[in-house]
Amino acid sequence: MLSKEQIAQRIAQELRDGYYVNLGIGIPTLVANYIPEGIEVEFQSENGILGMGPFPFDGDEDADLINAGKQTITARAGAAFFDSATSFAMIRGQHVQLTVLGAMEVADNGDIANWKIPGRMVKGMGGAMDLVASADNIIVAMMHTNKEGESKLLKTCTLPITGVQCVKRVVTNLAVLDITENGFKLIERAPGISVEEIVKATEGRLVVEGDIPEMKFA
Amino acid sequence: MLSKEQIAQRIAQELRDGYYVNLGIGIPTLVANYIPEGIEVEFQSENGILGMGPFPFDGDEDADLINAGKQTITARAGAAFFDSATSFAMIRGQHVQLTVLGAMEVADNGDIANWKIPGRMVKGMGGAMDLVASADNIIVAMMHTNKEGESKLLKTCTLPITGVQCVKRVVTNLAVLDITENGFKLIERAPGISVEEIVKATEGRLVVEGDIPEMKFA
Amino acid sequence: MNKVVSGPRAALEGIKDGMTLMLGGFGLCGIPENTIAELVDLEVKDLTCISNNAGVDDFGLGLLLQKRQIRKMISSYVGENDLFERLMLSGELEVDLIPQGSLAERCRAGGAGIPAFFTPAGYGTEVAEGKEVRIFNGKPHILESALTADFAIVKAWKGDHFGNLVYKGTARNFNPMMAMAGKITIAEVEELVEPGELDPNFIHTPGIFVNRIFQGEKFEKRIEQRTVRQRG
Amino acid sequence: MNKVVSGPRAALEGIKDGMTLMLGGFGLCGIPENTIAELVDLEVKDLTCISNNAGVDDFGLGLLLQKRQIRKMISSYVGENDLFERLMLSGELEVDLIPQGSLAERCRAGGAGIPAFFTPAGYGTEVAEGKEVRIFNGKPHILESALTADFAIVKAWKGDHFGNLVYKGTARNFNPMMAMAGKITIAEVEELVEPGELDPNFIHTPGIFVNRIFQGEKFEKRIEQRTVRQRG
Repeated sequence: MLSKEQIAQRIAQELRDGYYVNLGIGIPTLVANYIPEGIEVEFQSENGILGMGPFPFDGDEDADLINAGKQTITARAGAAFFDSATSFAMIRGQHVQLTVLGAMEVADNGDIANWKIPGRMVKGMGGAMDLVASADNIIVAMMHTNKEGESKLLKTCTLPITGVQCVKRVVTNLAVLDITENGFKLIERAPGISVEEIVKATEGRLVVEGDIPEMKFA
Repeated sequence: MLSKEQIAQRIAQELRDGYYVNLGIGIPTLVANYIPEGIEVEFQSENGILGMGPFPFDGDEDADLINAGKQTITARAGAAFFDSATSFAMIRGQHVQLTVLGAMEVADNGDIANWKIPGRMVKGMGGAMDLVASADNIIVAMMHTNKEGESKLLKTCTLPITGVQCVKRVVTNLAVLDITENGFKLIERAPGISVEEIVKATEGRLVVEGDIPEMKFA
Repeated sequence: MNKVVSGPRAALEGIKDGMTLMLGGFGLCGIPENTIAELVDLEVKDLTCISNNAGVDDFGLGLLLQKRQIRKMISSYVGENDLFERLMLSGELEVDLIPQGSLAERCRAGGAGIPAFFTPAGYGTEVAEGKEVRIFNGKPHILESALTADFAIVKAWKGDHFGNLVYKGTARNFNPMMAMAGKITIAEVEELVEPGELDPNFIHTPGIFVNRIFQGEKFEKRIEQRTVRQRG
Repeated sequence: MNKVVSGPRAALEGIKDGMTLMLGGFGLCGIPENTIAELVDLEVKDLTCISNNAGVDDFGLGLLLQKRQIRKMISSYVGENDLFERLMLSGELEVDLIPQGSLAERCRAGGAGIPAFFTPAGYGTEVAEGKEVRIFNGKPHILESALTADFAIVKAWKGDHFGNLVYKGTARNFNPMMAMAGKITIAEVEELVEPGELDPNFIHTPGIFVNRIFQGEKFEKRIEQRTVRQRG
């Protein structure tokens, strides 16, 4: 079973040279720590920065320089700041090549729910609805099941959805799965995890064709 | 009969302290030379400057600093440059208090035609359609009649129109007229011009009520 | 064209109960602290506030929530404010949650005289309820309308007496669009500079959008998530 | 993320007859001179060019008109080019004249993923023919659609290898919106600077919108209307 760091590490393998990438809060943020050697990517944060660098050194924090998770950050040489309308012009206009975000539920048609639990949690969608409605390439990073052991990969989302038929790939602590016309398609298993375990943990339609390789980590 | 300079001078009396003003090409440009004492206005040019100053001194021309008429200009202290989308956001969003432009024809319902003579002149509308559709306060500066002596203040525009029911006031070489529900309403006469001369030169409906004062120039 | 006023009290001249305000900022970054403090002192109420976030319990818009001065919030993310969640779930506070990109674009549209536009964001979700849907390039979009406000209140880094503004870092965020969309736009700045000091090539908000400007007395600039790495 | 190419030839790699181009500039101010010269040399034809103006007879887009490389122009004002007027009236050149503000906003919309928006400009005129009309706030508006291009070609003052751009004076005009709306965006700059030299607070076009960048060999920067006053 993958740790959160390993989920991020596996997703980082999807990065390609020259990609502009938007990383959501939580596991997605960790992806920045595993950029493959020899490629250059730029991170966009929807509050208005391109060219996000690492956290500042202790004492160098600047209240005027944060990411969309409200964390203090730094800017790399060649960075640019811009307003929120321009930021979402980048996102809506499909200038961002990869979006990685977390989810509470993903349905086997690519629907995603990650912003609201009616009557209980009302934090708001932030930029998530714009991101999932716009991005060509959306990868969801999440645990395969919730704390009660119930699958988060469903036939139909039970929570209010964030976007329809938009997720392309899901990377969980158990597997890598693509969204296809026939539902989730199993692409890779986490090291030591059997196909049966994945089948059991997946409520939505699941396609398993041929031998399913284990994920490889460098 | 007013000269072009005097038309501009009369229109300048409409300026109020704090106005942002867009001046069209031709007579309207001259309005900048007659700003009344004691008031401050800013000139916007739709190609992307706020705070337009006078022409540069000979030898100081900068190819990167022009107005919408493609003339070399200067920028005043406190000026700002911006892109065309922002420029028309100012115009469309009614942040400009006064627009002065020329016309080929004005109809007595406020329609204006100033961009096209079918089969003959195809220069394009430039920013005129955005300006007339958006501005709250539009003054037209023009000659009362054309070179053939025909009225340019009509019942209905004969040329393709630039905007509908948008002109508020017309200042010509003969008169100041407002657009009302009942057509042109005569407000002032040019010095030495009789009401009869104005009636004769106006094809559209014309309302003349009471004594019509002569224009005053400081 | 001198738009300088003495301070937040003078800047808020004319504000009334029941008005709609836009307030710039993302989280606590780039918020108009001084004017918010003045809104608390003025005790105006029944406000509709358009702001990406709702502050934290004891800072930013949270201060207005504490005093129950806000009737309705139009925001995209309010997760940092516990009081907000309680007031919303109990029905004391009316809330309109909208996608962040749509919020930014709707403010810009309000300032730019564009009454409505199509966006894919929110299609098929609660956000799309009651909104027109239309397909463009094979993809469904929803029609979103412009937002404007009686007062737009923004915070900038520097400004001059014409109202020209520049912002620093990610404190820019929603401020430029909101500055465009206010019937009256107030800018509080860290530093008021002489006309001509700001390079006209690098103005973020041209003064035409700003009606009143003042230099804030002090800026706490609180940090929500202080994340650092160790040296060496 | 090094987007620097050797020159206009390399920047135009992949261009084909019949493509749609956007070209920045207002009059002859801020036009991509070097790339236009290369388009003439490459002899690509049947082009659709989206540009506010069409140059003058012997400069700017006028050079492409002379060689009959343009099939269709989408512009707002073409009054400075006699050849253009002749070609249009004779029917050799297809022309779509649209209001300047709508042109700017349609390019921005194309780059921003907004397929359509409402504007009052052009209502009741030829421009509105065949377009949807809707009343907002008692005022009729028409629905305008986004514009995009196979290549957007812009001219900036300075740029770095990430593609970040800054413009000078009124040479900015349409360049930033067109930079957003190209499938491939080419920037020619007067000065290519090292990453980090441009202040991240004052970037006009963030590099994400730019695919290829080069420093132009020479810029004539012709002036259309030299207006001056005498000293003293």
